[in-house]
Amino acid sequence: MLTVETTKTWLSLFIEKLEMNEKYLNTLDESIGDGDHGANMLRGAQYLKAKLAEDTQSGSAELFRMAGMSFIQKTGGAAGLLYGQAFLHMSQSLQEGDDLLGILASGLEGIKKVGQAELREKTLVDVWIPVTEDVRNKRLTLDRINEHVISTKDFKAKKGRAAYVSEQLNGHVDPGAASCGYFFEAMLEAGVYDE
Amino acid sequence: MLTVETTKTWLSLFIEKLEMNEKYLNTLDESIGDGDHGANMLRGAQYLKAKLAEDTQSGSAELFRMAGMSFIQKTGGAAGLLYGQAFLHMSQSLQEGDDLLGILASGLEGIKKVGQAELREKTLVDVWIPVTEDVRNKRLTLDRINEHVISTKDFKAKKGRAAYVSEQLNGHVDPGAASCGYFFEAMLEAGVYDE
Amino acid sequence: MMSEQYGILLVSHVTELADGLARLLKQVAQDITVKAVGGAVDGGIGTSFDKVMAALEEMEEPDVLAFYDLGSAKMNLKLVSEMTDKKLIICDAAFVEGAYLVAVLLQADTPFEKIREQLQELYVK
Amino acid sequence: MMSEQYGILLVSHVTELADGLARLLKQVAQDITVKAVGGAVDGGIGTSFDKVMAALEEMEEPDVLAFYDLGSAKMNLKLVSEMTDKKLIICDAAFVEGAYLVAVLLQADTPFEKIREQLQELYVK
Ligand SMILES: Nc1ncnc2c1ncn2[C@@H]1O[C@H](COP(=O)(O)OP(=O)(O)O)[C@@H](O)[C@H]1O
Ligand SMILES: Nc1ncnc2c1ncn2[C@@H]1O[C@H](COP(=O)(O)OP(=O)(O)O)[C@@H](O)[C@H]1O
Ligand SMILES: [Mg+2]
Ligand SMILES: [Mg+2]
Ligand SMILES: [Mg+2]
Ligand SMILES: [Mg+2]
Repeated sequence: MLTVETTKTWLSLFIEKLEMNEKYLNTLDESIGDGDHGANMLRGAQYLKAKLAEDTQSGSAELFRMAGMSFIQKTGGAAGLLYGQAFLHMSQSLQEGDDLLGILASGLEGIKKVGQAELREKTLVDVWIPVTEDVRNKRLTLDRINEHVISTKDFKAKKGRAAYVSEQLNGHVDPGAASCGYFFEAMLEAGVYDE
Repeated sequence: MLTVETTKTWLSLFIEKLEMNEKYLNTLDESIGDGDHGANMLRGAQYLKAKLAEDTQSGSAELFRMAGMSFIQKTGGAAGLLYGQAFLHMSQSLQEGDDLLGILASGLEGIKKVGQAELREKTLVDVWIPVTEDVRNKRLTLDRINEHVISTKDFKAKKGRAAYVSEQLNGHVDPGAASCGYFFEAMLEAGVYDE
Repeated sequence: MMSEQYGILLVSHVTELADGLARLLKQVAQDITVKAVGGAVDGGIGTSFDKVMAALEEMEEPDVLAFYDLGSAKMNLKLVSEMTDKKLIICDAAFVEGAYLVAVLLQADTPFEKIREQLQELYVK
Repeated sequence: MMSEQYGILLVSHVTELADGLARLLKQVAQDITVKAVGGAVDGGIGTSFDKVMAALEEMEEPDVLAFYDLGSAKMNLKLVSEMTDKKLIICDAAFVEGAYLVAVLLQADTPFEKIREQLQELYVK
């Protein structure tokens, strides 16, 4: 269930995974981009962590607004802006009383508005969209999240740096897709999602 | 007649005219460009002047080579490169024993190769081409040179900065055309050209 | 006067690139506001939402034509455009060539529609 | 190795612009030689034949792809190309976007023909 508690856990687990996998995300970004995705995400994550530590009274919507501004202001790079925008839209959606599915759909809208990526263009959208579908169909599992992340290996990049050498990129997981996998693993582990 | 003496006089008179008209050329360039044509040309001219002062034994071809390198290396800006390239080609042509008409035609070739301007594009080519024609038809006068310079008022620029606002530039003489006028006035006055 | 309505904002991943381009533009557009912003928060290669937002807010002109080098600079501009009262016109034109064209044309008091038309030919993104 | 055959030369009217662009390129093309040259002899806005010639001659690669900001920078390149033994490929592509594309592709060992093909889409001059 989505409560203040589980929202906080969701964001904290996401932060933890980003901390643990900074190097790995950098490495993924090295093959297809400029090698900074892990470092970028860590910056946003640590700023948010400090904010969460101080916070005692925010509701879920406020927590996501906080996350949104943290990632927008501190991450640097494309993905940080997209996550930030997603979080802001999710915050808005929470305020309007939407359920998890509604919130994820709003987040996706934010991402698409700023990044204009479509499915199969080797971005975090390739995880966000099918995960949202799995939530709709009540069949989301850790395994399925992982499959969605791995599916990006076969796609050709059309956005960002990777687009330039897209033909040479088959076989590599997209770094943004990988970090997005962590976000949804954190969501599952936090108990936000319940069939 | 084209001799070492008249060549030196030609170049010296050109230098003198550039010195005397620096401000005017800048002003012309202010209306259609970045206002530096006079200053640019002066730099090349003064460098060449010093070289000529030292020189006692160069032939005509060598003098034009010297002029070419001076304008290419010291002028800065589009026109200096074009004059420089023209002078280098004229030097080559002199070495091959061409007459004045041949030399001017070679210079034009050099200008076109580097600048790719056609007639009526509001550049120094609009003076160089008709002057060459006048030499061919043995009817070059100071008045005709002046007419060619003034004719650029009505053309729309297609090259360089001026091209961006070409419609707004009718009524202005092209600065490169004006300096080119000085070059051919100097040629007449030096006695290089004789009907 | 055009120059009081329109300003130019340059967003690059590298500070010197934005600054250098601004210098080039100012030479041919003395009366136009050209604001350059570049680099990540720490000055490294990247972009910063805060820097872009601050640069835009410092401009006095209500309408701002924005140029950028790479995609994530554009994303910053899009985010900023949602949060500002100004009219931000994000131009997908060649960074240097597009901004230069607009600078020259604004300086020459060219009507906006004509600028838009000419700029179209430099769209490469 | 591509990187030993091809280098990138950037010519701008402003030193910082060329240098800043080189910095952007090096981040995604660590193994490619990127040489930046900009400004007039006195460091002001402009171009210098001598500087361009010297920069080119300092490069070890026999083939050099050259990008420029404005027309008179191109003229310098044309003059230089007549006086050098190197193969100078002057690219009429968008300055920043074109050079960035080529840097990324060279770094990824893309065949020259493919690079030329992709670059064609960024021709704006
Ligand atoms: N337009 C876009 N839409 C969606 N996702 C994008 C877009 N551009 C980039 N991304 C995502 O961002 C990731 C790269 O982020 P990051 O390395 O942090 O930023 P940068 O590319 O600016 O260095 C990519 O792996 C991809 O998933
Ligand atoms: N491509 C070209 N072909 C012929 N002449 C040109 C060309 N581009 C510019 N010019 C000439 O150069 C003159 C401007 O020279 P100058 O002001 O010294 O250089 P810049 O334009 O680089 O500041 C123009 O008035 C025009 O006559
Ligand atoms: Mg990256
Ligand atoms: Mg980056
Ligand atoms: Mg000028
Ligand atoms: Mg100039």
